[in-house]
Amino acid sequence: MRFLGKEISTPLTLASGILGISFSSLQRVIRDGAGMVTTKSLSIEPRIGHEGPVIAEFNGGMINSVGLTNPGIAEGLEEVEKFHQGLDGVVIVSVFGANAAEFVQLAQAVNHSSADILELNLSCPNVEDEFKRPFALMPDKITEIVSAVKAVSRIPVLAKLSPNANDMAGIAKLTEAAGADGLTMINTLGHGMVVDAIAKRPVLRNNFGGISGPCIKPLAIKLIHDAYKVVDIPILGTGGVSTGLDAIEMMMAGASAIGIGSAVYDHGLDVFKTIREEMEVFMELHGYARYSDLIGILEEN
Amino acid sequence: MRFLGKEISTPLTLASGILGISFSSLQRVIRDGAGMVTTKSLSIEPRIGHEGPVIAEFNGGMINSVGLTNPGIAEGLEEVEKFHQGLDGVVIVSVFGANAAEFVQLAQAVNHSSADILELNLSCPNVEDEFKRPFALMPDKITEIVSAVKAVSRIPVLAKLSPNANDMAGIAKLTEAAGADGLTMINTLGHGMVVDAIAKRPVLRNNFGGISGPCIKPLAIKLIHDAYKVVDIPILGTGGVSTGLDAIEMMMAGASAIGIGSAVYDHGLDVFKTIREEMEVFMELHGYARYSDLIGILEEN
Amino acid sequence: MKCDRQTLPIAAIREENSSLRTFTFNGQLNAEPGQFVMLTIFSQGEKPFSILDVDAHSFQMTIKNIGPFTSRIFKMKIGDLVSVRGPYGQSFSRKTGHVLMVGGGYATPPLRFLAKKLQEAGVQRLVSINGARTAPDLLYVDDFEILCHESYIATDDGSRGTKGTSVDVMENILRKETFDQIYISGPEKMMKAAVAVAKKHQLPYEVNLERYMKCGVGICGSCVMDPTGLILCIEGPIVDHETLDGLDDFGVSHRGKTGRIEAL
Amino acid sequence: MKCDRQTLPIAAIREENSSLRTFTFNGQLNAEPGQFVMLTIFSQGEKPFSILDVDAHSFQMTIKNIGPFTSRIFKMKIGDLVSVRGPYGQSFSRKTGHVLMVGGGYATPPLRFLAKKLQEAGVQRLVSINGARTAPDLLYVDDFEILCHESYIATDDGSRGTKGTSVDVMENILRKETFDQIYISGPEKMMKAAVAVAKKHQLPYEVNLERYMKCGVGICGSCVMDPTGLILCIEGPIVDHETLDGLDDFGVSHRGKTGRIEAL
Ligand SMILES: Cc1cc2nc3c(=O)[nH]c(=O)nc-3n(C[C@H](O)[C@H](O)[C@H](O)COP(=O)(O)OP(=O)(O)OC[C@H]3O[C@@H](n4cnc5c(N)ncnc54)[C@H](O)[C@@H]3O)c2cc1C
Ligand SMILES: Cc1cc2nc3c(=O)[nH]c(=O)nc-3n(C[C@H](O)[C@H](O)[C@H](O)COP(=O)(O)OP(=O)(O)OC[C@H]3O[C@@H](n4cnc5c(N)ncnc54)[C@H](O)[C@@H]3O)c2cc1C
Ligand SMILES: Cc1cc2nc3c(=O)[nH]c(=O)nc-3n(C[C@H](O)[C@H](O)[C@H](O)COP(=O)(O)O)c2cc1C
Ligand SMILES: Cc1cc2nc3c(=O)[nH]c(=O)nc-3n(C[C@H](O)[C@H](O)[C@H](O)COP(=O)(O)O)c2cc1C
Ligand code: FES
Ligand code: FES
Repeated sequence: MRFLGKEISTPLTLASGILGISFSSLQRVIRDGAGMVTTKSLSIEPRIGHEGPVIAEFNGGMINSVGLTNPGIAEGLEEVEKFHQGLDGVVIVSVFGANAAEFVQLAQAVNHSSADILELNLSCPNVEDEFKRPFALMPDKITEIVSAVKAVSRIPVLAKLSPNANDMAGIAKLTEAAGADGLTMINTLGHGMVVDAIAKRPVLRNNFGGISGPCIKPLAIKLIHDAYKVVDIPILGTGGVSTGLDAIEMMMAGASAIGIGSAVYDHGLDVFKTIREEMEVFMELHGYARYSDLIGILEEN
Repeated sequence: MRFLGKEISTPLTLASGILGISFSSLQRVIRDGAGMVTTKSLSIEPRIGHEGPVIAEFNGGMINSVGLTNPGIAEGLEEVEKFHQGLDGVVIVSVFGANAAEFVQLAQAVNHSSADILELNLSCPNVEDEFKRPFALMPDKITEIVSAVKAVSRIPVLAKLSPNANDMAGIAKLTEAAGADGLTMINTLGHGMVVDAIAKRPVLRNNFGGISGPCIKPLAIKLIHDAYKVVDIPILGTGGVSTGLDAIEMMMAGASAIGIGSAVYDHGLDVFKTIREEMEVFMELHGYARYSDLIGILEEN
Repeated sequence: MKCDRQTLPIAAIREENSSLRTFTFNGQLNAEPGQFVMLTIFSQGEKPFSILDVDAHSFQMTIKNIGPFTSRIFKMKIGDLVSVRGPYGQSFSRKTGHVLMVGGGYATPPLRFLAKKLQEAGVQRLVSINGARTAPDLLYVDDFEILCHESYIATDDGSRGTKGTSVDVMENILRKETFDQIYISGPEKMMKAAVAVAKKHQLPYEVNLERYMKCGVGICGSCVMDPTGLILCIEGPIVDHETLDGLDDFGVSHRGKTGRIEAL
Repeated sequence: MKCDRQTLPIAAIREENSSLRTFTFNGQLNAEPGQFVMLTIFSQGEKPFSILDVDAHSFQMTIKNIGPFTSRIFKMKIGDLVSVRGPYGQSFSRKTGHVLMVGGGYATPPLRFLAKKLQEAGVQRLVSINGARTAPDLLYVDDFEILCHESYIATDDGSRGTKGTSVDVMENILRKETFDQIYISGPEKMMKAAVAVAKKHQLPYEVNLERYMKCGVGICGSCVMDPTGLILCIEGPIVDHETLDGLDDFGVSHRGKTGRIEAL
């Protein structure tokens, strides 16, 4: 199948922020069965991120407040080069800037790399203290950043959206209008707090974090479907997928490819192979020949 | 302990929409160990609500689209009378109107009943097709409705808020400023869609529903804590509580009483007794003498 | 999970009479007599139906064409997809001494299922009464004949068996013989009459109640009965005589689609 | 769940030397030698520490005062609350033939734990080398003496045992005797030298690696090693000779707090 012009063997994609700091982990995920990999979101300068604990679990998912730890765009893109020296796979480079100018600067740096697709992280809920409300909740910011980046980017651009947006159809439409080649949805849901009742404190050092894992799947699927109905650009569906059936449901709702994040935490890297096999079994049983036959076929009641 | 001036033996409260249509089920929940019970949200006219399926499960919780099925305020208040004929317990009457005038009309009807507390459901995510965006997302509507109701209500008024609000501290403050005597938070998270991949259709007849259950607990706790920090009125914390530890965590985050909804689905009515016992064990072990010793003692890192 | 669903094609349709059809599905349902499922027709709705029978790989329900939902399912063909969740609720107890079953109308499926299970369990004596308006309305006549030591029939018009109701036959039988347990399933008025007879003879009984059901899993409250607050979908639909004694609305009223109390 | 936490008071503090203390917690930890926990000081942070010992109701870690986090824990008193999650990672294999352990600095705790377990498992011959800068820096000297058939000591300044490194002692021993397995735990440069010696003698070995760890559960990527993409927190920290051969950055570089490559 193809996604944004790239040939991929499976729609399964490593989501941003899971392992993706080094070329070696990105290569490994491809070898373990992903069709595409996304880097950790890269900023202009290196970032340490938040102190630990940065993850906590609860019944149905997890919260994280990694806080965009990354080695900076220059060193990050070196990892992408090393990746492509060893392996022929699709790398989505995720970037995060403090404003449109920074996003443009990041996109220009990515132009000079072997990155295949650029993803704009407009929706990290973990740096609000630093950067205020995620851009993905502010229509004018989305338009400004996406159109500025599109004016310079030489590779396709995905805009990563937030589940906290209250009008996803509207946001999706204006993101498409601003020129995005595709949508990644959804980022983690902001915010969750997990409490340690003995210590009378939040578990995370940063007190709260973005919610991910199985529990956000129904939210992701609803939002993806809302967006799918109003845009023509492809959607990289992400949020709570941990089985082949999850992936199929999300594709039926409108996703052209599927991001996998927290499931790596829950099930390890084998999860790509398992999900792939489960998808194949379902498709065989129900007579779907191609992945593309699944996309958007959901009918509302 | 006391909540809005009412003496209650436990902070555990039946949340609105679970069983609470008839006096007999409300009485039963009190007998099964709840300190307060909330009626299903009552509207001026009877409502059939949505066709089934109205509930679906997923890993971490459930979605529902009951759609405010209720016998109307007149018959609903008759049930409250019957309740009080047989039993001395605190009944919170939840009401739902299409606008401020209807809320006022409902509050006036409730004035003539034996209801103990009035709860304004400003946040049902299941009737957006009919009533548009939940009022709880619109600051001016909250102010309008709450202050109009407060001008007529003879009993304390709780405003029930939505987790979809992007600035809970702001919303909580203005709800208090409008005169609310307390906050109920949170209602279900809008919206989730659960897909039947074989049928290629959403499971719910109404396609999507509000999300509840264990998976919304971290969201509820975060929002309750945000609100607790800025208001002085008590909070009826609701969302994903199914164990004594859950209830304690939520009280530490700032809740004065605890609503229980989906846990009744997961564990049956025994859940009130179980949670109560679990709370007692924890409090004994960690030296908390009174429920009130727990409220808001969470310290941020 | 309580709401796990099976989405299945209709595997077979059998016409029982002009208004009743039995639908077979190839799927596993670990159900007991008296339990029910919630059946979804996509884009239409979801309704409760008793289970007529299960085997290792299939299950059946008998449905009466009575309104919008059921008439829609009568339009469906073999191969059409529906979705089913359950089984839900409490089943009949399984007494294996001297047992009498009193059934009427489209509520006989659970009794036929029970008869099969009681035979498997080695029931000592099993007597059934099968009532209906007219002969063509009778269900499973042959099955009851095979499964029971004695099987009686009653029709209002006398077109088959005794002319009269199944309760009339019940009174006759109880004059001659006594039982350890009576199982009653039929229209509520008929069950009310049967209960009065059983009470007179001081025999233990169980009835199969119906109330408006929306969730089937004890959360929406629409099936709750007064004044005990019995949650019929999870604590019924089969109710024993002690529980029934506490229900003031048995034979009197039920709650409609909005939760309003309506006379029966 | 992978991140289940135990929030516990410090039950005991033992001063090992001027910069190392052993902390005891009363809690259950089903851990093996070489595994580690993530320890949280509230409002401060969370860091990985190897497990020194466990019994049915308690566990211990030995911690070196080296920076902001560890100096904070050195200020804590008995009864102060911390939180612990784990155990995480892979443990040492448990060979029970002729075994040599080569340890240095604050990385000896896992070897002491291993020695105990190997004795319990009936190891045939167990020889330990315990190295440090000076005599006061040596850890668990008595324990190794009791647990091993032979235990050697090396200090850089010769203040106790052989003057030199534990690798010098290792070379001497291997000239006289051979082993089925070598377990190495110490500063990376020391381990690199020990590995070279083991390789020369063609003996199998396992090493205990350290990399910057943030999540401890294989999701954040900060501990990943090149070029194989080994996820040290879940697939290490104990690594066997075949896995180690694939790691170009062993003894050369590691990734810092931002993920940047830094020379060791
Ligand atoms: C536990 C239980 C077991 C049942 N078993 C069977 C069965 O084996 N075969 C069968 O044909 N019918 C059975 N029913 C009744 C069946 O659910 C109704 O006939 C069906 O819902 C009618 O729907 P409709 O839209 O066709 O008709 P409508 O016009 O909507 O209603 C016709 C009648 O069915 C009743 N009804 C409607 N909706 C419901 C509902 N959601 N729950 C309960 N009653 C409802 C109404 O009160 C009315 O009396 C059972 C009901 C219950 C509660
Ligand atoms: C698997 C494993 C087991 C360990 N076992 C022990 C032990 O038993 N006893 C002990 O004293 N120390 C142990 N450490 C090292 C311990 O984690 C660091 O000493 C501690 O994190 C230092 O924190 P600091 O803030 O005091 O010092 P800093 O000034 O932050 O750092 C001092 C040194 O510790 C390293 N370090 C800092 N943070 C981390 C981190 N998150 N992960 C890994 N290394 C870090 C730095 O690279 C630096 O070399 C272990 C580390 C790992 C990875
Ligand atoms: C530990 C962790 C770190 C993440 N870091 C990033 C990030 O740097 N950039 C980003 O766009 N999304 C980040 N995400 C969000 C994921 O890419 C993904 O959108 C989200 O977790 C939902 O998918 P999931 O339920 O499969 O995890 C992170 C998620 C997790 C769990
Ligand atoms: C089936 C169902 C019906 C509900 N109906 C109502 C309602 O009528 N009015 C209302 O204010 N909240 C309603 N709610 C929301 C609950 O009162 C509660 O706020 C929410 O479910 C979160 O709590 P929980 O996780 O304990 O269920 C309903 C929830 C469920 C699951
Ligand atoms: S049908 Fe919903 S409680 Fe029984
Ligand atoms: S510490 Fe996060 S992946 Fe190893």
